[in-house]
Amino acid sequence: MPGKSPSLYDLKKTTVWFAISSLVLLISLVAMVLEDSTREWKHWQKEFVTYSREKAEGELQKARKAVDQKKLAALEAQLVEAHMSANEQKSKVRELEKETAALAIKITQTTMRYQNEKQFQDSDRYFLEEHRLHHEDEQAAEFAKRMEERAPVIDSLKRDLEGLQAEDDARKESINEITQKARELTRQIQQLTESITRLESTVKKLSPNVATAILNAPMLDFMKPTLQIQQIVLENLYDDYFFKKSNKVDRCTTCHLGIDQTGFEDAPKPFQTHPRLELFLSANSPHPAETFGCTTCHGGSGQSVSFTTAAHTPQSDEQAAEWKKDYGWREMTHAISKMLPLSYTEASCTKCHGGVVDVPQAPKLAEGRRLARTYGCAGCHKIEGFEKQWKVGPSLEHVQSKLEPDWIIRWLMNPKEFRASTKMPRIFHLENTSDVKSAEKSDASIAGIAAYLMKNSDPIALGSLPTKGNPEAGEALVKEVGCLGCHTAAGVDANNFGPELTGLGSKVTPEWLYAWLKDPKHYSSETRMPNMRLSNEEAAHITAYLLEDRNEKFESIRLPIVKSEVVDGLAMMFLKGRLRYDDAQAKLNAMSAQERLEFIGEKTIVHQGCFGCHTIHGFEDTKPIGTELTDEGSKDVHKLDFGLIHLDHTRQAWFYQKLKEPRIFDRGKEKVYHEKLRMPDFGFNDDQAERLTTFLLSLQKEDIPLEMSKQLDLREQEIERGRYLVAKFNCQGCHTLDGQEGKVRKVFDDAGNAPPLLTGEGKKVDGGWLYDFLEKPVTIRPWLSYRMPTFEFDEESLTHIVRYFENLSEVPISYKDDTPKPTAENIEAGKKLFKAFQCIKCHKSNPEPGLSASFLAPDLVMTKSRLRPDWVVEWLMDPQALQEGTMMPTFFYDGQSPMPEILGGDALRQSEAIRDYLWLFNAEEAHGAAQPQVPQAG
Amino acid sequence: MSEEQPKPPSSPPASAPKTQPPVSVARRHFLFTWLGFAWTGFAAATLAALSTCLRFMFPNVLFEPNPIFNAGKPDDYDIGKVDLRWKEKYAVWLVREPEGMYALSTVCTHLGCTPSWMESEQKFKCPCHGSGFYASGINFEGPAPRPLERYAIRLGEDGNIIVDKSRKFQQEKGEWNQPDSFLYL
Amino acid sequence: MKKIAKVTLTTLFVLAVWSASSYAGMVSGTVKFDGAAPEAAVISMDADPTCAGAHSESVLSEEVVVGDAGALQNVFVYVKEGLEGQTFDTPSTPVTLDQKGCQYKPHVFGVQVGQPVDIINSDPTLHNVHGLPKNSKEFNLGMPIPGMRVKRKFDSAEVMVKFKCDVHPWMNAYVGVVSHPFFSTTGSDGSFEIKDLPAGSYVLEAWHEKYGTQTMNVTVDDAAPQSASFTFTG
Amino acid sequence: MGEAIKAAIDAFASPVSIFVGSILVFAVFMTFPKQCTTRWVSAVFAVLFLAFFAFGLTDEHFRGIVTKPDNVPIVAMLFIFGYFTWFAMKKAVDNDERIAKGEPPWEKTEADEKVMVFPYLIYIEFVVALFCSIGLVLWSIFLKAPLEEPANPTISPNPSKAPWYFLGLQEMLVYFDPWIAGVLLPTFIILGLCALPYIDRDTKTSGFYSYAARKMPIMFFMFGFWILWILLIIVGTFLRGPNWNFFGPFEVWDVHKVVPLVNINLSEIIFIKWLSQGLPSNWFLREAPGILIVLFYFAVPPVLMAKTVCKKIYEKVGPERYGVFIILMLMMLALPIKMFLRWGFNLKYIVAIPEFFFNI
Amino acid sequence: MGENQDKEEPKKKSSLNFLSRIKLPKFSWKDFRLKTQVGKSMFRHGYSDDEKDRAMTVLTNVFFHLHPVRVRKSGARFGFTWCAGGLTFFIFLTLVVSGIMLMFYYRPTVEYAYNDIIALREHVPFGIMRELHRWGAHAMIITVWLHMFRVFMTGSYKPPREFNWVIGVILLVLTLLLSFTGYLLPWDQLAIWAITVGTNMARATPFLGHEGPGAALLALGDIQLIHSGSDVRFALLGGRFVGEAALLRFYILHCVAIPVAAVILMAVHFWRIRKDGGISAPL
Repeated sequence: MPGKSPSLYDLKKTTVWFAISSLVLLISLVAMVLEDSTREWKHWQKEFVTYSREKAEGELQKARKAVDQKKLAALEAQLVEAHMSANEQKSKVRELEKETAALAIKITQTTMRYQNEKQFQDSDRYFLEEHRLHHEDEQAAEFAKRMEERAPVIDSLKRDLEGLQAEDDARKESINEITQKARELTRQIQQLTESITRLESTVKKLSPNVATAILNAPMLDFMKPTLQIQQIVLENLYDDYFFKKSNKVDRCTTCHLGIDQTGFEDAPKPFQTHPRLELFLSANSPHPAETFGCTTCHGGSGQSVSFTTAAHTPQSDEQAAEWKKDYGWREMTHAISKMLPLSYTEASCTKCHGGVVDVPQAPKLAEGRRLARTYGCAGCHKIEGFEKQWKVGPSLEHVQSKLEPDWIIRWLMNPKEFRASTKMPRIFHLENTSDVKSAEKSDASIAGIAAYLMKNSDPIALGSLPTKGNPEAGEALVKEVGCLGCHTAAGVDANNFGPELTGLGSKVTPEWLYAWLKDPKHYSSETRMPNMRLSNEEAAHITAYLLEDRNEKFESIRLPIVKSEVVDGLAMMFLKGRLRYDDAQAKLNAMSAQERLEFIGEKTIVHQGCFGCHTIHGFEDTKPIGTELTDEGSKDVHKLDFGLIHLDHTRQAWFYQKLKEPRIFDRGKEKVYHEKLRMPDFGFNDDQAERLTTFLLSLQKEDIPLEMSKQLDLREQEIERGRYLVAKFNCQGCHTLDGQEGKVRKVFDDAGNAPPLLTGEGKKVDGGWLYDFLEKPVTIRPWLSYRMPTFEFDEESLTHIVRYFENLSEVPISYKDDTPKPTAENIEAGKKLFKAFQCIKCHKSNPEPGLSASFLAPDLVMTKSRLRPDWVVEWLMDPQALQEGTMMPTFFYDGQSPMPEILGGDALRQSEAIRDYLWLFNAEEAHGAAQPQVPQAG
Repeated sequence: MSEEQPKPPSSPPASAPKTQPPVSVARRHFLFTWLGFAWTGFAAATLAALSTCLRFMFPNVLFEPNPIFNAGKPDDYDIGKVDLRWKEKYAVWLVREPEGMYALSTVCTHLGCTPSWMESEQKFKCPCHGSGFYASGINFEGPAPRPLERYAIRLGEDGNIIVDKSRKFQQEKGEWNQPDSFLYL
Repeated sequence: MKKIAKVTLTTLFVLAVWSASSYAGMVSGTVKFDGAAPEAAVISMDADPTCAGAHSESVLSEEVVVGDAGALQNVFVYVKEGLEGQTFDTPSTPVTLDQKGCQYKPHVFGVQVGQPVDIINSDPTLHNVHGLPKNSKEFNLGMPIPGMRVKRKFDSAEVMVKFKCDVHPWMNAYVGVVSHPFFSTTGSDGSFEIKDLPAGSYVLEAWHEKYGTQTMNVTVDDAAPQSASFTFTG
Repeated sequence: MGEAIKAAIDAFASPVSIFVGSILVFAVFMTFPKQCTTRWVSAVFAVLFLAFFAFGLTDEHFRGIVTKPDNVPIVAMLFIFGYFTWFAMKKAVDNDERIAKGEPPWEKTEADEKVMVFPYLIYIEFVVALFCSIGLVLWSIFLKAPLEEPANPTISPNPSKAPWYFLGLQEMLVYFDPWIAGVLLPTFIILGLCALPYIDRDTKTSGFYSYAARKMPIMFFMFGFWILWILLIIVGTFLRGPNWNFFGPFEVWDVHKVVPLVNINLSEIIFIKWLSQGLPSNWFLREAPGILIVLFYFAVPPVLMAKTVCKKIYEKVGPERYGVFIILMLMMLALPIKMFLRWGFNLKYIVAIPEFFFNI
Repeated sequence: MGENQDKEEPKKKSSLNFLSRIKLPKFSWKDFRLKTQVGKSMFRHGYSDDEKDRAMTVLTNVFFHLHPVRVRKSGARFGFTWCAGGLTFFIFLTLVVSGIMLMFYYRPTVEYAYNDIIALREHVPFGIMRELHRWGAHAMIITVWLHMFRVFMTGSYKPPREFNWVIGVILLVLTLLLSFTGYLLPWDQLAIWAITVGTNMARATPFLGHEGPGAALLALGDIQLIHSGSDVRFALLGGRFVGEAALLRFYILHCVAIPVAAVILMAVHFWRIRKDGGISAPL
């Protein structure tokens, strides 16, 4: 056959090609294997092994040094001795062991027999029962008989077994006794060297060796690789893939290997311990990793195991450059979820923590939310959860009684000119309206607003000042009476809740200010400014003081000249929006110049949304002008207009830029005046912008299952309601409360003069008393110059605040009468103790003026109506425990009374006795007690 | 098939020309020819491709519950009771004895069914083939060839019981004496 | 004599080599105030007649007490650095802090961690000892009965811990809590002395209630006492 | 009356009785194929079988098991295979008679004639396919595919059964460890089937039904197929209830039935029962007797048989083929042997090394 | 099939005469077959009852030409072959078709699988496809066994057909595996436990199963190389127990991998029948 058909080519040459192609294929396959087995995450795991080995080696060295060698040597010597003495009894042990071996056989045999018999018994029982059920009495009787016969056998076998076991136990016990000492010593030695042994094995385990190399070798790494992808599957959290949700899978711990372990705080980057382990990741924290994972808060692609695809987001351009260099990072352009830069992580908290005033443990977000509240974002932007937000600006319903139109115009030109710290943003003459034409229009608008406000506000009755007032006395009053609890004034900057009290002389009249100070609600029913219950003189003094300060520069600002054609143009612009040109023209013609001004003022107010912050007549029901921000944090980036600005296309970058320079996205754009961006300039600094950005990012809607999100219980809801009021009325401006230091307290050198701490107040004071007090404050600490103002709370708010305090202290609602029912003995003892402890020394009923505040404590006559009886006892026992740093000393150190002869020296009973006495304490008693100053010798 | 060829001695060797040298030399020679290289390389490449396919069947991550889990505090368990609370989620029984605890696998050593704990009879009974085990895990009836396996159990730093299912202890190998097979309390 | 000294020195040297710590070093010196001494303020004790009655003359504040030749009293001098990692026995003898004439005696003193401070009320009036440590637990003890005593310890080192009496706001005292016995307080002559300091180099710190702290490096050997002086200026 | 019969059947039924009975029937059938395939005998068989079945269907429990959707194919298979076994044997016996008379087998008479595939063969196929379709459609209409509760890994049904065609293997698990019953034996079944044509190579006896011409292979095959496969499937499907306990065909599957399982390993018998010693701690020492027995089983009988019973075969096929054949045969026989050891002596394992999961 | 009708056509024509009265456009099958290009292109043989055209029918039809043109009379007898092999193939085709249909509605995931089976039971049009598929699978196992039984009883496994017998054995195993893998897909208790019991045997595979004899010897020091996460059962199930991965794997095996292998082997099997001398007959 061969040779008959012609050959096409040289087979040998083709064989060469065959060989080459086979080999090259083999090589490519090997390359494929290598490519598959060298992955980025493996590199980090290897690094981690090296790092932890070095760490363990260091610890090992320390541990070796720490071991008490002398003790160890002594123990070892003892052990040798113990072994020797045990060896002496070796023959006995051997004997015993032989016996146990023999016993073991017997036990096995007996067990087998026992089990056999028992199984037959069980089986027979089944059949007996079956037959009985079917009324087959004959067979049943048969089985019953069998069982009866077998029962004693089983019993005896069981007894035998128990006997054998007992014998066995006895022998084992005697063997144990002989080796007891040696074992105990071995255990002690082990205990002593435990950490060394542990660390040695760790080091050994982490050292490179052949076994690990094989286990991690390509192709073989399916068996038991030491390098492994770590993942957490989150059962109740989901990634949203639009059609369907899919369980979140976080593999971050593949590289962040030390993240949930203590001891890696100083480790290099991916291995570092999480900075807040007590709050996150650890099993006992509120957010264990098993349940919440990583990307729930940080964002990013949890499933990814490489630096880039995990969608790490750099904090800054510098970091981006660094990452590019170190990790070959690039931006994931088509990723669904990118990581939040670390500075904005707190934005994720609100995914689960909704319905609260401030998210606990999220200071930046809390600050952002506070800023949003105080700057009144919700005035223009609808934000779910901020519906109850109060208007942050003053009411303008009666503005004509307060301000001059010129002042309004100057103010609107640039509010910061008058008061640098004002929260009123600049609306006009900003970047995109700074060209000449726009500026003219802005000037006209401002004049229009002033005209409108003057016309559309009602005057209020203003009385005249009773005296001229002394500015110096006024200054003292401002400092003493409590103004600083909200305002920056008199050179003291503790609070910036209310407006800074500067330049008022250039702004308001003495009559208005006097009326305002006497009763703020008279001018504005909605104001949060409380009534300080100032006397006429006091009000006059403060008025005199505050009006002393004038802002000359502001006063000298030249008022813009408003051209009538600009006014007409603007008016036409507004009119054309609704009407046909001719009708608009007709309408304009029908208006007088003043009317035209007022018209454009009205329209500008609508256009700029002034009513978002101020109550203005005619705009009570107008809808706010801003975009709704409820979902802003999850808004599609493509929906944000970046204009012509070069900026990272991320939400955070846009928000930050917008907050810093609200009109920047108009830059380079050609727009007509009324289409330009309107967001006013609040003059936020970098920190504020970052915090607000965090806040904006936190406004996202993600469907978190109910069981995963924080559900407020009734108590927490009541607390949140209280927190809202506390934030609204700035209680923490003066009082330390709810974990926040009273802001004004730092002004005081003597803490005794500062407004009282309210920590634990709910437990301390009677709820009914508190309600009355808040409604109508009375003096508790006469030495304090600070006054608890009258806020004129409504009933609902009062209840909320009282419940807030009670809930904070976890005081249950109780209808039980808790008035103490004292015995005569107790009263007597209480009186004695009261004297002995010289309580009256500090708790004076009518303190002499001029004494240091530290010397003074509240009047005890008030106790029974004000305080809770249980609290009083607890307080007397150990005041420091309830209020750290209090000046109230304890008289029962370490629970021991210094007066052993009273009531058996029992501290608790003595405290109760004092309490009982206090419940009978009245003004006469106080007077009597204050008289004998000489203490009794004890 | 392979037996077929050497059998009939009479059949003429059609494929092997007589001019070939003796077999052993031919083999060595073959290896160093191009054809030898070619086939060796081809065989190796095929083998490599097949083994990658095989390796493909072993995923690098598993979506199975974490083998290490936290079982709460020892006080949550009644002494002398077989605890069934982790049976469904982790396939583990925790048995609390006066001197400590151990974790038993719920997998029957016969064919992997799940036995049920019979409280009245104080035994585990496998529904598939009737194997029976004591609460200790020792098999005493049925086809099960060996006792139930125990898992590693220890006390975490926070006082919680940590069960590690990735480490098993088998009685027949004498592993029940190892430290983590029993948690002394 | 020389021989004995030699033997002693050799022994000491051997001991030093053997235990790497010898207790021979001593640092002493004075603290001076440079400039005109400020006039001490007069304390008014009118608020509590008992206190006022205890003094016949007007009582001066002890904040700055300058003696002859500018000797500054009430300066606490201690070894700040150089003893890390060493442990020292805690003395069980208490340090006494007396409240007498509505003043703390002494005004500045030192105590070792764990060493008891015996606080006495020698006045027939109510005092409360309000200790304000930051590292240890704060305490506030009312002492209504004359002659009452109470012992308190500090759990961790802290320089300085302030004592005050809330009943008598002018009363205060300062205690330096350190973890070793190497500290001293200047007396009326402004001198201090730290004994038995093992050889080595240390950082000394001097603390004054009003003028803050100063530090100084000293090297102690066995040969001779080391002297160190601080000067505070107003 | 009916109940009494049921009770009697239940009482009689046990793995042993069923096995022994079946082997007896099998032996009779194989020894007297001619007599057994006559019209009258087969009719009696058929009637008896159908009668039993009809009688059984009156029983609720029996009906429940037999008409369980997934068990229906087994019943169908029983009838089909019963019929075709009879049919094949009938043809074989006919042919054997012809050959005995010196005539060629019936197939031979038509072997040299060829017919057109189209239409003759294709028509048959076509019609058969149509009948098959009819069967499937009707089956599907009258019997719905089963669907139980959703899969729940934590609740294993009692009993848990493999698909019916693997129940033979599952039944073997009663007697052997999984590695033998589930891995080794199936492998040997497959290998044995594959090896068959390389051992039995006599081309003269192919292409026609015959029993006389291929007595040995047919006997082995039928034993393996009917006794060790079909019968085990029947036992595993119909007669194994909760806890894998044996139940008679009319016995209600009671979960609580307790049957003493007092199996014991060979090593325990030897060391504890006979020698009254403890088990040696060394596993090799402990299992040495069992290992020896197993080695003996695979080493000695082949040699002996080659010299005696199987001398002819040995000479005919040569040592290699004989070796393969005898190993396969011994493997096959290992199953009934182990069964009888279990029934007779409660023997659990001949070799029990749980340390290495090695139990025989 | 078409051919059968072809033959009848001319005879029946007369009886259908009344139809021509309804003035239908005239259509002659014969003309279409023999005269039009379309007809000619579709059938490459003539149109008469003679041997040549019958032979051509088989030869020129890709499906029929699995058969030779002529077969031995004995081999064509139903009594000889029981048609078991052909039936098996036919059922296989039925299963392929019904299986493909089922794939349109069935999703092999733990959340949907059971639902989809319920859908087939409750509302999918002709959800009976599932019954056809399931019972067909059972029937195929029976016919495969029957085919093997028949081949054995006629001694047809002997040379020269021994290799084809081996292929047949492999096909038998594949059939069982097909049925076994399909058993899991309804994802009910029946399925999961049958597969659990079945696959648990793989744990005992010597060396490769983690509970198989010898697996303990494959260890590096105290690290067991073969464990429940690396043994042959794991490769089969894609997990340590029958779960999501196992469902998917069994689905792929059932729908793609094994059928492809079976089809390839069937082709070889059929081809070898002819190459090995057709249906066996006595020499």
